[in-house]
Amino acid sequence: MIKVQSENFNQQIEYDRLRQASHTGAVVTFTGLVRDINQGEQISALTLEHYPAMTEKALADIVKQAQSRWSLIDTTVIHRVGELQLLDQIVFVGVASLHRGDAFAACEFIMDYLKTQAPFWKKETNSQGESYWVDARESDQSALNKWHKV
Amino acid sequence: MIKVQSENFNQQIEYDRLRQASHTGAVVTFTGLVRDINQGEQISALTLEHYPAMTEKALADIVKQAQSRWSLIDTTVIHRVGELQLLDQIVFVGVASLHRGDAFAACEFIMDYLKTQAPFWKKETNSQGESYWVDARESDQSALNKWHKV
Amino acid sequence: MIKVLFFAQLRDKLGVSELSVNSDENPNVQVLLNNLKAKDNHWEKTLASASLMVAINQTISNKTATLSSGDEVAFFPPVTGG
Amino acid sequence: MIKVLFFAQLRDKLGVSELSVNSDENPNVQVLLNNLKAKDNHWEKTLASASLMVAINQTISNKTATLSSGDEVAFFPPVTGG
Repeated sequence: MIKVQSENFNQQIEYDRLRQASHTGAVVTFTGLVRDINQGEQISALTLEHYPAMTEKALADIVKQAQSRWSLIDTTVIHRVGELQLLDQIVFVGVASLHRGDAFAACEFIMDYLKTQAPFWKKETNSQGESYWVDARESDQSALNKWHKV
Repeated sequence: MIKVQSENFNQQIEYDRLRQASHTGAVVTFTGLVRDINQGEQISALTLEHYPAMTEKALADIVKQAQSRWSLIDTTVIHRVGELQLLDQIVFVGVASLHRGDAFAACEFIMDYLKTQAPFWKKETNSQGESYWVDARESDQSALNKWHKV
Repeated sequence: MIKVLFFAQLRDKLGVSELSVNSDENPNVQVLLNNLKAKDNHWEKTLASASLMVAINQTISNKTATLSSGDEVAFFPPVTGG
Repeated sequence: MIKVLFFAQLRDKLGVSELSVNSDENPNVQVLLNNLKAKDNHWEKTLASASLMVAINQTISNKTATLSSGDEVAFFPPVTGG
Protein backbone atom coordinates (compact mmCIF):
# COMPACT_ATOMS: atom_id res chain seq x y z
CA MET A 1 0.00 0.00 0.00
CA ILE A 2 1.29 3.43 -0.96
CA LYS A 3 -0.22 6.72 0.17
CA VAL A 4 0.79 10.35 -0.24
CA GLN A 5 -1.38 12.50 1.97
CA SER A 6 -1.52 15.66 4.05
CA GLU A 7 -3.33 13.93 6.94
CA ASN A 8 -1.52 12.28 9.81
CA PHE A 9 -1.32 8.48 10.03
CA ASN A 10 -1.74 6.06 12.91
CA GLN A 11 1.11 3.69 13.75
CA GLN A 12 -1.14 1.06 15.35
CA ILE A 13 -3.53 0.85 12.40
CA GLU A 14 -0.64 0.46 9.95
CA TYR A 15 1.11 -2.10 12.14
CA ASP A 16 -2.10 -4.10 12.66
CA ARG A 17 -2.67 -4.24 8.92
CA LEU A 18 0.86 -5.53 8.32
CA ARG A 19 0.86 -8.21 11.02
CA GLN A 20 -2.42 -9.83 10.01
CA ALA A 21 -1.19 -11.57 6.82
CA SER A 22 -0.80 -15.34 7.02
CA HIS A 23 2.77 -16.60 7.71
CA THR A 24 4.00 -13.18 8.90
CA GLY A 25 6.70 -13.71 11.51
CA ALA A 26 8.43 -10.33 11.44
CA VAL A 27 7.26 -6.72 11.08
CA VAL A 28 9.77 -3.87 10.80
CA THR A 29 8.56 -0.28 10.81
CA PHE A 30 10.35 3.00 10.21
CA THR A 31 8.84 6.34 11.15
CA GLY A 32 10.45 9.68 10.35
CA LEU A 33 9.57 12.69 12.50
CA VAL A 34 10.00 16.46 12.22
CA ARG A 35 13.02 17.06 14.44
CA ASP A 36 13.11 20.10 16.71
CA ILE A 37 16.64 20.80 15.49
CA ASN A 38 18.28 20.31 12.07
CA GLN A 39 21.79 21.16 10.90
CA GLY A 40 22.18 23.25 14.06
CA GLU A 41 19.04 25.36 13.55
CA GLN A 42 16.07 25.42 15.93
CA ILE A 43 13.06 24.51 13.77
CA SER A 44 9.49 25.74 14.24
CA ALA A 45 7.72 24.22 11.20
CA LEU A 46 8.25 22.28 8.00
CA THR A 47 6.59 22.35 4.58
CA LEU A 48 6.82 19.38 2.25
CA GLU A 49 6.46 20.07 -1.46
CA HIS A 50 6.22 17.23 -3.95
CA TYR A 51 5.71 16.48 -7.65
CA PRO A 52 2.18 15.08 -7.48
CA ALA A 53 2.11 13.28 -10.82
CA MET A 54 5.35 11.46 -10.03
CA THR A 55 5.32 10.80 -6.29
CA GLU A 56 3.26 7.61 -6.04
CA LYS A 57 4.88 6.22 -9.18
CA ALA A 58 8.36 6.75 -7.72
CA LEU A 59 7.39 5.11 -4.42
CA ALA A 60 5.73 2.18 -6.21
CA ASP A 61 8.89 1.63 -8.23
CA ILE A 62 11.06 1.59 -5.09
CA VAL A 63 8.73 -0.92 -3.39
CA LYS A 64 8.79 -3.09 -6.52
CA GLN A 65 12.59 -3.14 -6.45
CA ALA A 66 12.51 -4.18 -2.79
CA GLN A 67 9.99 -6.95 -3.56
CA SER A 68 12.25 -8.32 -6.29
CA ARG A 69 15.26 -8.43 -3.94
CA TRP A 70 13.69 -9.86 -0.79
CA SER A 71 10.91 -12.22 0.18
CA LEU A 72 8.20 -9.87 1.46
CA ILE A 73 4.63 -10.56 2.54
CA ASP A 74 3.34 -6.98 2.68
CA THR A 75 4.66 -3.43 2.43
CA THR A 76 3.28 -0.01 3.38
CA VAL A 77 4.68 3.40 2.50
CA ILE A 78 2.96 6.59 3.66
CA HIS A 79 4.47 10.02 3.03
CA ARG A 80 2.90 13.26 4.16
CA VAL A 81 3.00 16.53 2.22
CA GLY A 82 2.11 20.13 3.05
CA GLU A 83 2.54 21.98 6.34
CA LEU A 84 3.86 20.00 9.29
CA GLN A 85 4.54 20.97 12.87
CA LEU A 86 7.37 20.10 15.23
CA LEU A 87 7.51 16.37 16.15
CA ASP A 88 4.86 15.50 13.54
CA GLN A 89 5.15 12.20 11.71
CA ILE A 90 6.46 12.62 8.14
CA VAL A 91 6.92 9.15 6.72
CA PHE A 92 6.05 5.54 7.56
CA VAL A 93 7.56 2.46 5.97
CA GLY A 94 6.40 -0.94 7.23
CA VAL A 95 7.42 -4.36 5.96
CA ALA A 96 6.03 -7.79 6.91
CA SER A 97 7.96 -10.97 6.10
CA LEU A 98 8.46 -14.56 7.20
CA HIS A 99 11.93 -13.93 8.66
CA ARG A 100 13.42 -10.76 10.09
CA GLY A 101 16.37 -10.35 7.73
CA ASP A 102 14.13 -9.62 4.74
CA ALA A 103 12.00 -7.11 6.63
CA PHE A 104 14.99 -5.18 8.03
CA ALA A 105 16.79 -5.00 4.69
CA ALA A 106 13.72 -4.07 2.64
CA CYS A 107 12.59 -1.37 5.10
CA GLU A 108 16.01 0.31 5.12
CA PHE A 109 16.38 -0.08 1.34
CA ILE A 110 13.02 1.62 0.75
CA MET A 111 13.99 4.52 3.03
CA ASP A 112 17.43 4.93 1.45
CA TYR A 113 15.92 5.06 -2.06
CA LEU A 114 13.00 7.24 -0.99
CA LYS A 115 15.51 9.75 0.43
CA THR A 116 17.34 10.07 -2.89
CA GLN A 117 14.79 9.18 -5.61
CA ALA A 118 11.31 10.26 -4.52
CA PRO A 119 10.35 13.83 -5.48
CA PHE A 120 9.80 15.50 -2.09
CA TRP A 121 11.45 18.71 -0.92
CA LYS A 122 11.54 20.11 2.60
CA LYS A 123 11.32 23.78 3.45
CA GLU A 124 12.03 24.60 7.08
CA THR A 125 10.97 27.61 9.09
CA ASN A 126 13.31 28.47 11.95
CA SER A 127 12.47 30.08 15.28
CA GLN A 128 13.16 33.55 13.76
CA GLY A 129 10.44 32.92 11.19
CA GLU A 130 12.89 32.55 8.30
CA SER A 131 12.10 29.91 5.68
CA TYR A 132 14.71 28.07 3.60
CA TRP A 133 14.94 24.91 1.53
CA VAL A 134 16.72 22.03 3.25
CA ASP A 135 19.97 20.91 1.63
CA ALA A 136 20.32 17.28 0.59
CA ARG A 137 22.65 15.34 2.89
CA GLU A 138 25.72 13.73 1.37
CA SER A 139 25.20 10.80 3.78
CA ASP A 140 21.86 10.00 2.11
CA GLN A 141 23.63 9.57 -1.20
CA SER A 142 26.36 7.38 0.29
CA ALA A 143 23.75 5.26 2.13
CA LEU A 144 22.85 3.83 -1.29
CA ASN A 145 26.27 2.25 -1.69
CA LYS A 146 25.54 -0.61 0.67
CA TRP A 147 22.80 -1.89 -1.68
CA HIS A 148 25.16 -2.14 -4.64
CA LYS A 149 27.49 -4.53 -2.85
CA VAL A 150 24.84 -7.08 -1.86
CA MET B 1 13.62 0.00 28.88
CA ILE B 2 13.81 -3.77 29.15
CA LYS B 3 10.88 -5.99 30.12
CA VAL B 4 10.41 -9.76 30.27
CA GLN B 5 6.74 -10.50 30.80
CA SER B 6 3.95 -12.97 30.11
CA GLU B 7 1.45 -10.19 29.25
CA ASN B 8 0.98 -8.86 25.75
CA PHE B 9 2.35 -5.43 24.79
CA ASN B 10 0.88 -2.56 22.79
CA GLN B 11 2.75 -1.32 19.73
CA GLN B 12 1.29 2.19 19.88
CA ILE B 13 2.20 2.75 23.52
CA GLU B 14 5.77 1.59 22.93
CA TYR B 15 6.10 3.66 19.77
CA ASP B 16 4.66 6.77 21.44
CA ARG B 17 7.13 6.45 24.29
CA LEU B 18 10.05 6.19 21.84
CA ARG B 19 9.05 9.11 19.61
CA GLN B 20 8.57 11.64 22.40
CA ALA B 21 12.25 12.20 23.28
CA SER B 22 13.72 15.52 22.19
CA HIS B 23 15.69 15.45 18.88
CA THR B 24 14.23 12.09 17.81
CA GLY B 25 14.01 12.03 14.03
CA ALA B 26 13.79 8.29 13.39
CA VAL B 27 12.07 5.38 15.12
CA VAL B 28 12.62 1.79 13.96
CA THR B 29 10.59 -1.04 15.50
CA PHE B 30 10.82 -4.78 15.12
CA THR B 31 8.02 -7.09 16.21
CA GLY B 32 8.28 -10.87 16.14
CA LEU B 33 5.06 -12.91 15.90
CA VAL B 34 4.10 -16.56 16.41
CA ARG B 35 3.93 -17.84 12.83
CA ASP B 36 1.18 -20.24 11.84
CA ILE B 37 3.77 -22.43 10.16
CA ASN B 38 7.42 -23.20 11.08
CA GLN B 39 9.93 -25.52 9.40
CA GLY B 40 7.01 -26.98 7.44
CA GLU B 41 4.84 -27.81 10.46
CA GLN B 42 1.40 -26.32 11.11
CA ILE B 43 1.67 -24.76 14.58
CA SER B 44 -1.14 -24.44 17.11
CA ALA B 45 0.67 -22.95 20.13
CA LEU B 46 4.06 -21.94 21.49
CA THR B 47 5.61 -21.98 24.96
CA LEU B 48 8.57 -19.80 25.79
CA GLU B 49 10.84 -20.94 28.59
CA HIS B 50 13.60 -18.71 29.90
CA TYR B 51 16.31 -18.50 32.57
CA PRO B 52 14.74 -15.85 34.78
CA ALA B 53 17.83 -14.80 36.73
CA MET B 54 19.76 -14.21 33.50
CA THR B 55 17.24 -12.93 30.95
CA GLU B 56 17.08 -9.20 31.75
CA LYS B 57 20.83 -9.11 32.37
CA ALA B 58 21.51 -10.63 28.94
CA LEU B 59 19.15 -8.18 27.20
CA ALA B 60 20.63 -5.22 29.09
CA ASP B 61 24.11 -6.25 27.98
CA ILE B 62 23.02 -6.47 24.32
CA VAL B 63 21.40 -3.01 24.50
CA LYS B 64 24.55 -1.62 26.11
CA GLN B 65 26.66 -2.97 23.25
CA ALA B 66 24.30 -1.34 20.74
CA GLN B 67 24.49 1.97 22.60
CA SER B 68 28.27 1.89 22.48
CA ARG B 69 28.28 1.29 18.69
CA TRP B 70 25.60 3.75 17.54
CA SER B 71 24.21 7.11 18.58
CA LEU B 72 20.85 6.20 20.15
CA ILE B 73 18.31 8.35 21.95
CA ASP B 74 16.14 5.61 23.45
CA THR B 75 15.75 1.83 23.26
CA THR B 76 13.00 -0.60 24.27
CA VAL B 77 13.17 -4.39 24.40
CA ILE B 78 10.14 -6.45 25.48
CA HIS B 79 10.19 -10.25 25.36
CA ARG B 80 7.26 -12.41 26.36
CA VAL B 81 7.51 -15.77 28.13
CA GLY B 82 5.05 -18.57 28.87
CA GLU B 83 2.17 -19.83 26.73
CA LEU B 84 1.48 -17.99 23.48
CA GLN B 85 -1.13 -18.49 20.80
CA LEU B 86 -0.95 -18.34 17.02
CA LEU B 87 -0.15 -14.83 15.66
CA ASP B 88 0.61 -13.53 19.17
CA GLN B 89 3.35 -10.97 19.57
CA ILE B 90 6.57 -12.46 21.02
CA VAL B 91 9.17 -9.71 21.01
CA PHE B 92 9.40 -5.97 20.47
CA VAL B 93 12.57 -3.99 19.85
CA GLY B 94 12.26 -0.25 19.29
CA VAL B 95 15.04 2.26 18.75
CA ALA B 96 14.84 6.07 18.56
CA SER B 97 17.70 8.11 17.11
CA LEU B 98 18.51 11.39 15.37
CA HIS B 99 19.14 9.77 11.98
CA ARG B 100 17.75 6.57 10.51
CA GLY B 101 21.01 4.68 9.94
CA ASP B 102 21.68 4.34 13.67
CA ALA B 103 18.15 3.17 14.46
CA PHE B 104 18.08 0.54 11.68
CA ALA B 105 21.50 -0.87 12.56
CA ALA B 106 20.92 -0.94 16.32
CA CYS B 107 17.47 -2.54 16.02
CA GLU B 108 18.75 -5.35 13.79
CA PHE B 109 21.89 -5.80 15.91
CA ILE B 110 19.80 -6.19 19.08
CA MET B 111 17.58 -8.80 17.39
CA ASP B 112 20.53 -10.74 15.96
CA TYR B 113 22.21 -10.90 19.38
CA LEU B 114 18.97 -11.62 21.22
CA LYS B 115 18.39 -14.58 18.89
CA THR B 116 21.75 -16.16 19.78
CA GLN B 117 22.66 -14.87 23.26
CA ALA B 118 19.49 -14.35 25.30
CA PRO B 119 18.33 -17.43 27.26
CA PHE B 120 14.90 -18.13 25.74
CA TRP B 121 13.75 -21.47 24.34
CA LYS B 122 10.68 -22.15 22.22
CA LYS B 123 8.56 -25.27 22.47
CA GLU B 124 5.98 -25.64 19.72
CA THR B 125 2.77 -27.64 19.72
CA ASN B 126 1.67 -28.77 16.26
CA SER B 127 -1.86 -29.35 15.02
CA GLN B 128 -1.67 -33.04 16.10
CA GLY B 129 -1.06 -31.89 19.67
CA GLU B 130 2.60 -32.97 19.69
CA SER B 131 5.06 -30.75 21.52
CA TYR B 132 8.75 -30.41 20.64
CA TRP B 133 11.59 -27.99 21.26
CA VAL B 134 12.41 -25.75 18.33
CA ASP B 135 15.87 -26.23 16.79
CA ALA B 136 18.18 -23.24 16.56
CA ARG B 137 18.53 -21.92 13.00
CA GLU B 138 21.99 -21.86 11.46
CA SER B 139 21.01 -18.59 9.75
CA ASP B 140 20.65 -16.90 13.17
CA GLN B 141 24.27 -17.76 13.95
CA SER B 142 25.51 -16.51 10.57
CA ALA B 143 23.47 -13.29 10.93
CA LEU B 144 26.01 -12.24 13.57
CA ASN B 145 28.84 -12.17 11.04
CA LYS B 146 27.76 -8.87 9.52
CA TRP B 147 28.41 -7.08 12.83
CA HIS B 148 32.02 -8.26 12.97
CA LYS B 149 32.89 -6.66 9.64
CA VAL B 150 31.65 -3.17 10.52
CA MET C 1 5.51 20.48 -27.70
CA ILE C 2 7.36 19.44 -24.56
CA LYS C 3 6.13 20.44 -21.10
CA VAL C 4 8.94 21.55 -18.77
CA LEU C 5 8.44 21.71 -14.99
CA PHE C 6 10.61 23.16 -12.20
CA PHE C 7 10.32 22.34 -8.50
CA ALA C 8 11.38 23.64 -5.08
CA GLN C 9 14.30 26.11 -4.91
CA LEU C 10 14.84 25.76 -8.66
CA ARG C 11 11.31 27.06 -9.33
CA ASP C 12 11.75 29.80 -6.71
CA LYS C 13 15.02 30.97 -8.28
CA LEU C 14 13.73 30.90 -11.86
CA GLY C 15 10.36 32.35 -10.91
CA VAL C 16 8.68 29.87 -13.27
CA SER C 17 7.00 26.57 -12.46
CA GLU C 18 6.11 25.45 -15.97
CA LEU C 19 6.80 26.30 -19.61
CA SER C 20 6.45 24.72 -23.04
CA VAL C 21 9.18 24.21 -25.63
CA ASN C 22 9.24 23.04 -29.22
CA SER C 23 10.10 19.34 -29.53
CA ASP C 24 11.97 19.79 -32.82
CA GLU C 25 14.46 22.17 -31.23
CA ASN C 26 14.94 20.01 -28.12
CA PRO C 27 15.74 16.44 -29.20
CA ASN C 28 17.31 15.50 -25.85
CA VAL C 29 17.66 16.74 -22.28
CA GLN C 30 21.13 18.20 -22.76
CA VAL C 31 20.02 20.35 -25.71
CA LEU C 32 16.92 21.44 -23.82
CA LEU C 33 19.11 22.46 -20.88
CA ASN C 34 21.47 24.37 -23.15
CA ASN C 35 18.54 26.20 -24.77
CA LEU C 36 17.14 27.12 -21.35
CA LYS C 37 20.55 28.32 -20.11
CA ALA C 38 20.84 30.51 -23.24
CA LYS C 39 17.90 32.63 -22.00
CA ASP C 40 20.15 34.77 -19.80
CA ASN C 41 22.88 34.76 -17.17
CA HIS C 42 20.52 34.00 -14.32
CA TRP C 43 19.09 30.91 -16.06
CA GLU C 44 22.59 29.85 -17.03
CA LYS C 45 23.82 30.00 -13.43
CA THR C 46 20.71 28.47 -11.88
CA LEU C 47 20.67 25.46 -14.21
CA ALA C 48 24.45 24.86 -14.02
CA SER C 49 24.36 22.74 -10.85
CA ALA C 50 25.91 19.31 -11.31
CA SER C 51 23.41 17.90 -8.82
CA LEU C 52 20.36 18.95 -10.90
CA MET C 53 17.97 16.00 -11.24
CA VAL C 54 15.73 15.31 -14.22
CA ALA C 55 12.62 13.17 -14.67
CA ILE C 56 10.99 12.34 -17.99
CA ASN C 57 7.31 11.39 -17.84
CA GLN C 58 7.57 11.08 -14.06
CA THR C 59 10.53 8.70 -14.07
CA ILE C 60 14.06 9.67 -12.97
CA SER C 61 16.24 9.99 -16.07
CA ASN C 62 19.49 11.65 -17.19
CA LYS C 63 20.83 14.31 -19.53
CA THR C 64 21.51 11.99 -22.45
CA ALA C 65 17.86 10.86 -22.67
CA THR C 66 16.02 11.73 -25.91
CA LEU C 67 12.76 13.71 -25.95
CA SER C 68 9.67 13.59 -28.13
CA SER C 69 6.56 15.69 -28.48
CA GLY C 70 4.16 15.19 -25.58
CA ASP C 71 6.89 14.42 -23.04
CA GLU C 72 6.82 15.98 -19.59
CA VAL C 73 10.32 16.92 -18.41
CA ALA C 74 10.87 17.99 -14.81
CA PHE C 75 14.02 19.58 -13.38
CA PHE C 76 14.58 19.69 -9.66
CA PRO C 77 17.27 19.92 -6.98
CA PRO C 78 18.31 16.81 -5.02
CA VAL C 79 15.26 15.49 -3.18
CA THR C 80 14.98 15.88 0.59
CA GLY C 81 11.88 13.92 1.63
CA GLY C 82 11.57 11.17 4.19
CA MET D 1 29.44 -25.60 46.51
CA ILE D 2 28.57 -24.81 42.93
CA LYS D 3 24.97 -24.68 41.76
CA VAL D 4 24.41 -26.31 38.35
CA LEU D 5 21.28 -25.61 36.27
CA PHE D 6 19.90 -27.24 33.11
CA PHE D 7 17.33 -25.71 30.74
CA ALA D 8 14.93 -26.68 27.95
CA GLN D 9 15.51 -30.00 26.12
CA LEU D 10 18.72 -30.54 28.12
CA ARG D 11 16.73 -30.50 31.37
CA ASP D 12 14.03 -32.72 29.84
CA LYS D 13 16.57 -35.30 28.65
CA LEU D 14 18.50 -35.38 31.92
CA GLY D 15 15.35 -35.27 34.04
CA VAL D 16 17.09 -32.80 36.40
CA SER D 17 16.79 -29.02 36.53
CA GLU D 18 19.29 -28.29 39.28
CA LEU D 19 22.04 -29.98 41.29
CA SER D 20 24.96 -29.02 43.51
CA VAL D 21 28.59 -30.07 43.12
CA ASN D 22 31.70 -29.64 45.20
CA SER D 23 33.81 -26.69 44.11
CA ASP D 24 37.12 -28.38 44.98
CA GLU D 25 36.45 -31.20 42.52
CA ASN D 26 35.25 -28.84 39.76
CA PRO D 27 37.84 -26.09 39.24
CA ASN D 28 36.60 -25.21 35.75
CA VAL D 29 33.69 -25.82 33.38
CA GLN D 30 35.43 -28.55 31.40
CA VAL D 31 36.20 -30.61 34.51
CA LEU D 32 32.64 -30.11 35.75
CA LEU D 33 31.31 -31.33 32.40
CA ASN D 34 33.61 -34.38 32.50
CA ASN D 35 32.46 -35.23 36.02
CA LEU D 36 28.79 -34.92 34.96
CA LYS D 37 29.36 -37.07 31.88
CA ALA D 38 30.99 -39.73 34.08
CA LYS D 39 27.64 -40.34 35.81
CA ASP D 40 26.47 -42.74 33.10
CA ASN D 41 26.10 -43.28 29.36
CA HIS D 42 22.95 -41.19 29.11
CA TRP D 43 24.58 -38.14 30.74
CA GLU D 44 27.68 -38.69 28.64
CA LYS D 45 25.68 -38.62 25.39
CA THR D 46 23.37 -35.79 26.40
CA LEU D 47 26.19 -33.44 27.41
CA ALA D 48 28.40 -34.29 24.40
CA SER D 49 26.83 -31.74 22.02
CA ALA D 50 29.34 -29.28 20.58
CA SER D 51 26.63 -26.62 20.56
CA LEU D 52 26.04 -26.82 24.33
CA MET D 53 26.04 -23.29 25.80
CA VAL D 54 27.24 -22.36 29.29
CA ALA D 55 26.62 -19.34 31.50
CA ILE D 56 28.46 -18.57 34.72
CA ASN D 57 26.63 -16.29 37.16
CA GLN D 58 24.10 -15.43 34.43
CA THR D 59 26.67 -14.38 31.84
CA ILE D 60 27.49 -16.38 28.70
CA SER D 61 30.89 -18.05 29.17
CA ASN D 62 32.90 -20.99 27.81
CA LYS D 63 34.37 -24.33 28.83
CA THR D 64 37.79 -23.01 29.83
CA ALA D 65 36.33 -20.64 32.45
CA THR D 66 37.34 -21.32 36.06
CA LEU D 67 34.80 -21.90 38.84
CA SER D 68 34.70 -21.04 42.52
CA SER D 69 32.42 -21.84 45.41
CA GLY D 70 29.13 -19.95 45.21
CA ASP D 71 29.08 -19.82 41.40
CA GLU D 72 25.92 -20.59 39.48
CA VAL D 73 26.67 -22.56 36.29
CA ALA D 74 23.93 -23.07 33.71
CA PHE D 75 24.05 -25.47 30.75
CA PHE D 76 21.58 -25.10 27.90
CA PRO D 77 21.02 -25.84 24.21
CA PRO D 78 21.35 -23.04 21.61
CA VAL D 79 18.79 -20.37 22.43
CA THR D 80 15.69 -19.95 20.24
CA GLY D 81 13.91 -16.82 21.51
CA GLY D 82 12.89 -13.75 19.57
